[in-house]
Amino acid sequence: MSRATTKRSARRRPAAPRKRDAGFRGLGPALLVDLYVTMRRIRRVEETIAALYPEQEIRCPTHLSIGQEAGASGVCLALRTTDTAVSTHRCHAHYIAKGGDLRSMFAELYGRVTGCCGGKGGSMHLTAPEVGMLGASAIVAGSVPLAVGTALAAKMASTDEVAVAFFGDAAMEQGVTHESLALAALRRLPVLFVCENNLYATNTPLRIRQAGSDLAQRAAGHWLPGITVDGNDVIAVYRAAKAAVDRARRGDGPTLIEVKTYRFREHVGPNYDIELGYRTQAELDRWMAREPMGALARRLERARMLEPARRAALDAQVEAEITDAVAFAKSSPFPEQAALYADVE
Amino acid sequence: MSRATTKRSARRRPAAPRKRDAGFRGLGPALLVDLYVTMRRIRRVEETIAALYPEQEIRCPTHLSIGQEAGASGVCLALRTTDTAVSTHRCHAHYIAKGGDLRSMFAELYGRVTGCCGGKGGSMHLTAPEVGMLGASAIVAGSVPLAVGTALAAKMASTDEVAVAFFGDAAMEQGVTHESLALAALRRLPVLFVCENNLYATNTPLRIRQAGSDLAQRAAGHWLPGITVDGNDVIAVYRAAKAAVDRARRGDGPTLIEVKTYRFREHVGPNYDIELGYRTQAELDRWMAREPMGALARRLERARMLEPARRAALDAQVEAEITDAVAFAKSSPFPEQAALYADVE
Amino acid sequence: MRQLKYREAIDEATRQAMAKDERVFVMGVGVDDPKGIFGTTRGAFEQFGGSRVFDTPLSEAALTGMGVGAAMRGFHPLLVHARNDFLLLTMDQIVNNAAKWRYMSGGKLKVPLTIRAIIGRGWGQAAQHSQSLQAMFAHVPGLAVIMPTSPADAKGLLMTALSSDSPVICLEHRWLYDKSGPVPEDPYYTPLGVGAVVRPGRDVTIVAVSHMVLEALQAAETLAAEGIEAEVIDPRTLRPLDSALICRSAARTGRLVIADTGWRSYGVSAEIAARAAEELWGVLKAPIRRVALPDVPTPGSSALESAYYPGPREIVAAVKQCLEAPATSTTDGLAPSNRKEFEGPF
Amino acid sequence: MRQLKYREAIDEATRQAMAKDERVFVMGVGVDDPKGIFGTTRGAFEQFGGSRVFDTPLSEAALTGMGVGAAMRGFHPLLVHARNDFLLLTMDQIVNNAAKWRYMSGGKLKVPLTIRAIIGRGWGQAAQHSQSLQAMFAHVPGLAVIMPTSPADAKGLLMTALSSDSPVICLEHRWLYDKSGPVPEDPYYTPLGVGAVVRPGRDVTIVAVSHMVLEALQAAETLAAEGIEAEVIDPRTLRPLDSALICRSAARTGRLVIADTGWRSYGVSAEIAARAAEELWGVLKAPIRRVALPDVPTPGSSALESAYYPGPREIVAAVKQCLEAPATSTTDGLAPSNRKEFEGPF
Ligand SMILES: Cc1ncc(C[n+]2csc(CCOP(=O)(O)OP(=O)(O)O)c2C)c(N)n1
Ligand SMILES: Cc1ncc(C[n+]2csc(CCOP(=O)(O)OP(=O)(O)O)c2C)c(N)n1
Ligand SMILES: [Mg+2]
Ligand SMILES: [Mg+2]
Repeated sequence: MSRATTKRSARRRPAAPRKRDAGFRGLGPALLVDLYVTMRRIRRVEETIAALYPEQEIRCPTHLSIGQEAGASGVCLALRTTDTAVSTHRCHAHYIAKGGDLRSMFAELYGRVTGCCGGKGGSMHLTAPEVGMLGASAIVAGSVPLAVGTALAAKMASTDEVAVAFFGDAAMEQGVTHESLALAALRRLPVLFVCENNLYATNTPLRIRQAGSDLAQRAAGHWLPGITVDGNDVIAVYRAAKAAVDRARRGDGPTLIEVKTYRFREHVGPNYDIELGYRTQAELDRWMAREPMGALARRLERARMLEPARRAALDAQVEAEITDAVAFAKSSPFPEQAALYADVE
Repeated sequence: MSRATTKRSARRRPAAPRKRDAGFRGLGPALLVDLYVTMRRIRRVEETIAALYPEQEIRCPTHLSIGQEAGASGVCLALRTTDTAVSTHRCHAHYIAKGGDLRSMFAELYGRVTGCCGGKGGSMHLTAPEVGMLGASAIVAGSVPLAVGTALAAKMASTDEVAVAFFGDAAMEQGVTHESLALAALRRLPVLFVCENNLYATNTPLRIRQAGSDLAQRAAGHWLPGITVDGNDVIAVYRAAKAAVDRARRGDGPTLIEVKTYRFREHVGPNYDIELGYRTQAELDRWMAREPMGALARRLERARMLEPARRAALDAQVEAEITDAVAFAKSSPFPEQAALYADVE
Repeated sequence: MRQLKYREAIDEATRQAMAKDERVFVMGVGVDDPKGIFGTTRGAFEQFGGSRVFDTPLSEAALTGMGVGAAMRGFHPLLVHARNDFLLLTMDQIVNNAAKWRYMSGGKLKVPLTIRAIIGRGWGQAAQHSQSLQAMFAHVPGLAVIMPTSPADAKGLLMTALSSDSPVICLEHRWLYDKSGPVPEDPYYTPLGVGAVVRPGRDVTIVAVSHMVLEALQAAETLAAEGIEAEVIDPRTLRPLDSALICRSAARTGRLVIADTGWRSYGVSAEIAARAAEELWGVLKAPIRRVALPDVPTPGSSALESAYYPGPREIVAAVKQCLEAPATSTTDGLAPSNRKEFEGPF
Repeated sequence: MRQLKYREAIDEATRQAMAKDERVFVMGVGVDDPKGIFGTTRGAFEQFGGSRVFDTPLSEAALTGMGVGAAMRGFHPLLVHARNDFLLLTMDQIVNNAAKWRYMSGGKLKVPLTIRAIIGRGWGQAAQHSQSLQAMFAHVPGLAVIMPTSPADAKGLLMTALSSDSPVICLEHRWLYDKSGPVPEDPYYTPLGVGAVVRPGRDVTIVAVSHMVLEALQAAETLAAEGIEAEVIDPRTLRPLDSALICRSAARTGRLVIADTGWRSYGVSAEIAARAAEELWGVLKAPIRRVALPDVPTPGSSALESAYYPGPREIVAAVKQCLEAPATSTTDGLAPSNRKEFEGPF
C-alpha cells in the first residue's frame, strides 16, 4: 500500500528540467523518491514510538533506528517483494523498508491481537512473510544462518530469490555469523549479509570488541567479497546492494556489505543517552549533520526531483499512515488468553 | 624423561665434519635430533597401538597421527615445558611431543588407574599438566578457546608463557574457532593456533566443506597473521612455530599457522582405509613418499648429524620406552568403582 | 511380517518420506558417506542424489539455523548428527529459533525441521561422546522429542516427524541400529504422544526409554521366571508424553519403575515420576523407583563403564524394591548392562 | 543488621572475593558499563580496574572456553551474562568442557569458573529474553547451580561460588535486584546444598525457587489469614539440592507444593517432586502439586504475560488443592503474579 502511494506520487513530479546529480546516474526518479519516502517513513515511525513510549502503552523494549534509515532503505529497495529478509532486535527499519504494514506493526508494539505476530512477538520479532520479512531474533546473530537457509530454499526451489540477513556490528563477533558466511560462500548461495556497523553494541564501542574497524574485511577469511559502504548515503547503499543482489541472482554467491552508520538514540528506548558518557556529543553531532534522510531530500530538491511542495505532500501522507496505524493499534483488542497456548506444537 | 633421553643421545653425536644442509641453518644438532626422535616416538607409539588394537584391550576409539608427526613435533619443540597446549580427538602426537609420559599414556589407553587421567579420559583426552599438556576435547574445536584462556592467564599472571591450540582443518568450520581467533587478536594474547590441515574430516575432503584450500587465509578476517607451512617438513614447521612463539612471547599477539599434512590411516582405528573410496591410492602414495620422519632422518644422515648406528640406538631406545610403557599399562590395575564418583563436584 | 534392522527402517522412512514429499532433504556431517550415520542416510543419497542429500561443513550451529530458514520457506530439512553431544553447539538455534519462531510470529511461519542425533555408548567413548541429553530438549516448549526403540517405531515416528510442521528432535541409541523387528513396507505414521505396551503384565509397570526398553524386557524375563509379571511401556515420544497410558498401566499394577538412558537428577525419569505421583495418588502400592545414569560424566575406562550403566540387574532390583520382595539369587547372574551390543573395536 | 539490595549484595560479594583472592576476575558483555548487569559489576571495575574487570566481544561461546582455560591455570573467572538465554550459545563449552574437564583429566585439572546469568521477566521481553533455564544446567553432573533469592544469599552463595574449585552457574532473577534485606558486612560463605526455611509453618510445605519464593511468601500471608500456616523453603541451590530439608519439612506438614520460575514439564519442579514422592512414601497426606510456567514460550503482549506467569494466586490454589479446602474468595483479590516488580519502560 505504502509503496504504491509512493509510486503514484513519483509520477506527479514536475516536468521542469532538473539540475543533474551525477550520483543519481542510472536511477529512476520513482526509485529515488521511494528511497526518500521509505527513510521518512522509518524516521517518523521511530520518532512516533519515541513520543508515545512515555505513555507506557508500548510495553516492550524498542530499539530505534533513527539515523540508520539508509541501510534498511537502500538495501530493501534493491530487493523484490519475493526476496526475503531476517533481522535483529533492531528490526523496525527492516520491516518497514521491506514493505511491512504499519498498522500491523504498531498493533504488535501495542501487544494487540491485530499485530503482525498476533501480539506474541513484540518489537524485536516483527514479521511480515507476505512481503518477505521473515522475522527477527533478539539473540545477536541468531537470525544470520536463517538467511542462509532461505537462500538455500530459493536455490533448491530454483527460484531466483535473494535472501538478506541484517545484523549489527556485534554480530560479527558471534561464531555463527562466520559459519554462515563460510557456508554461503561454499554453496554459492544468494545471500546478502548486511552488517550495519553503527560503531557500538549497547554502550561498548567497536574498538573494545574487535581488533579492526573495517568489518567488510571479516569476509576475507571466508572466500566471499566484502565491501564497505557509507551507510548514511542511501544511494551508495542502494548501489552496493543492487550489485550484490544482481550477483546473487546470477548465481555468483553471497556478499558481505558493511554499512557504516550511526545510531542517534539510546541503545534501547526513546531517549538520547549522551549523559552515559560512552560517546561524545561532538561525535553525535558529526553524525547528525550527516543524517541520511534530509541529505537525500536536499539532493533531490537540488536536482528538482522533489520540490518542497511535493515533499510536504509525501510527508503528510506518511504522517497520515502513521496516525492511522497508531489509532488502529490503540483501538485493537488484546489477544485472548487462549492465544497463549496456540502456535506451539 | 623422554626429552632428557634425547638430549643425552644428542650429546653423543660424532665429531666428524658434516655436509652442510642449508635448511638447518641456525638450528643446533641437539634440537634436530630431538625433532627426529620425537617424530620417531610418535610414529612408533601409533604403530604399536595399531598393532595392539586387534587384541581389543585398548577399548577406546583411537585417532592415529601416523604421517602427521611433523606438526606436533615441530611446534612442541619450539615450546618450553611451561608453555601449554590443548588438543583434539587426535591428541596422541601432541601429548607425546609436549613431553607426556608414555607409561601414563598407554595406561590411559588401556583404561587403567595408572593412566594419565586415571583411566577416566581415554585416547581423546590425554592430559599431562606437568608438561603443559592441558588435555583435549573430542568436540571438534571445543578446546580452541581454552588456549585463549590459558594465554589470558599467562598474560594476567605476567608470565611469558605461550599457549597452543592444536586443531584439524574441520575446526576452521566451527564458529568458536573464529571467535577465538578474533578474541586472541583483540587482546593480543600469546596464542599459537595450529591448524593441522590433513585435507579430510573423517571421510569428507576439504573442498566439500570450505570454499578455499589455504586455511591460513581464514585469519584474514580477524586481524591476526596467518601462515601456511609444509607440514611434512618438520624444520619448516619448527621455524614457523618458533617465529610465532617469539612473537607471542614478545607480546605481539597470536598467529594462525596452517600445517599442511596428511593422515595415512583411517580416521579412527588402526587400519588403512583406501577401500572406502574417499581418497585414492595415488594420493596416499604421494604423501607417503613425503612422510616427515624418514625425510628428516635422511637429511640428518646426509649432513652427518645422525649416522645409521646412532639412529639405530635412538630407535632402540624409543622401542624400549614403548615396550616398557605397554607392559606397565597391561600390568596396571583397573580403577576401582569408587573412582566413578570422584572428580565431579 | 518383513524384518528390518533399525538402521534399515530409518533408511526406508527417509527414502519414503523423500519420495512422497519433494520438500524433504537431508543434510549433515557425513550423510553421504557409505559408513556415515550407521548407513541410515546413504540409501537416500543413492536414490535422490547429492542435491537432496548432502554432506556439510562442521558448522552445526549455522546448519541448524540454515535448516530453520529453509523450513520457514516450505522445505522440510532432516538434519543429522552423529552424536547428540554435538547438539550442544546448536542449542541457541534449536531452543531460541526452531522452537520459538512459530510462536513469535504468531503462527505466521512454521519450522518443519527434523533433527536426528545419536546417543553413544560403550568402547570408551567417554564423557563427551556418550551423553543422553533428552531431558534438555524435552523441557523446551515448541519441540517434539521422539526416541524410537523398535525398528517399526523408528520408521513410523520418523515418517511422522518428516510430515510434521513443527521441529522434532529424534534421538536414536547407537545400540539399537542392529536390532531387527517387523516393519511394514508401506509408509505409515506413528502418532506422537502415544506410547506402546511392549510387554503386558499385571504386577509392576516399567516405563523405559529408548535402549532401556530392551534392558527392561530382559529384566521382565528374569522377573517372569520368578512369577513376577512386569508390564513394559515404551513412551516412544517424550514430548508429547503419553502420561495417560503410563498412569493407566501403573494404576492397574500399582507399582512403577522408570528406566532412562540419561542422568537421574533433573532427568526424564523425574518428569514421569512427578506426573505419575500426582495422577496416581492413593493408587500406587509402593514408591516409584527410578533407574538412570548416576550423576557423573561417562568414564572412559571399560572397567568403569560397566559400573556406570544400569541394566536389567538394576531394573530387577528396583522392581523388587517396589514389591518389597527379597533380592533373590537370580539377579546375580544378570549382566550389569547389556554390554555385548557394541563390542568394538571402534 | 545493615540492609542491602540484592544488586548491592552481589557487588559486595564480587569485590570482597576479588580483594581476598587476586585470581578472581570478572568479564562479560557490558560488565564495566555503569548501567550494565544492573550495576552489579561496575563497583568491581571501579575498585579493581580494567585489567580485572573487562568488557568483552559478543562471543559468548569463546568467552566461556576462555574462562575454562584461565580457570585451569589457577584463575577464577566470573563470567557474567545479561540474560541466561545467551547461555544457550555456550552449552558446548559449559556442558562438554567446564563440567567435564576435571573428570576427564582424572582430577588433574579443575575448572573454578563462575557464570552469572539473569532471568528476565516482564515488559514484553518475549520468548528469547525471559527464559528460566535452570533445569538444563541442574541436569549436568559437574556443575553446581545456585539461585539465590535473598540479598544475604546472593552474597553468601556468590562468595562460595568464587571460592569453589568447580564450575558454578548462578542464575539471578531480574525482579530480585531491587529487593532489600539484611546482609552481613564481613565476607561469609553460604554452603551449597543447604536450603533455608524462609517462613516456618505446619500445614503445608511450599518449596519455591528464586523469585517464586517471594510469590510463595505472599501466598503464605494470604493463607495465614485463613488459618493455614505454610512453611516456605528456598532450596537456594539446585545442584546440589537439599532434599533432606525439603523432605523433613514435608514429612512434618504432610503436604508439598513446588513453585518454579521455569517451565513445568521436565523442569526443576519434577525432580523435587520425584525425590519427595520417593522419600515420603506413605507420609504425604495429599498429592504433590507443581506451580510452574505453562509449557509454551513467553508471549510478548502484556495481556498474555500476565496470564503466563503463575503467582500467589496459583500457589494458594495449589495449596488448597493439597488441603482439599475450597477455593475461597480471598484468592480472587490476588494478582495473578507480582507484576509491579518491573514496570518499565525498558
Ligand atoms: C548473544 C547475545 N548477547 C548479548 C545480547 C544483549 N544485546 C542485545 S543488543 C546488543 C548490542 C548489539 O549490538 P549490534 O549487533 O552492534 O547491534 P545494534 O544494537 O548496534 O544495532 C547486546 C549486547 C544479545 N541480545 N544476544
Ligand atoms: C562438533 C563435532 N562435530 C562432529 C564431530 C565428529 N568428528 C569427530 S573427528 C571429525 C573430523 C574432524 O576433522 P579435522 O578437524 O580435520 O581433524 P582430523 O580428524 O582430520 O585430525 C568429526 C567430524 C565432532 N567430534 N565434533
Ligand atoms: Mg552496533
Ligand atoms: Mg582433518
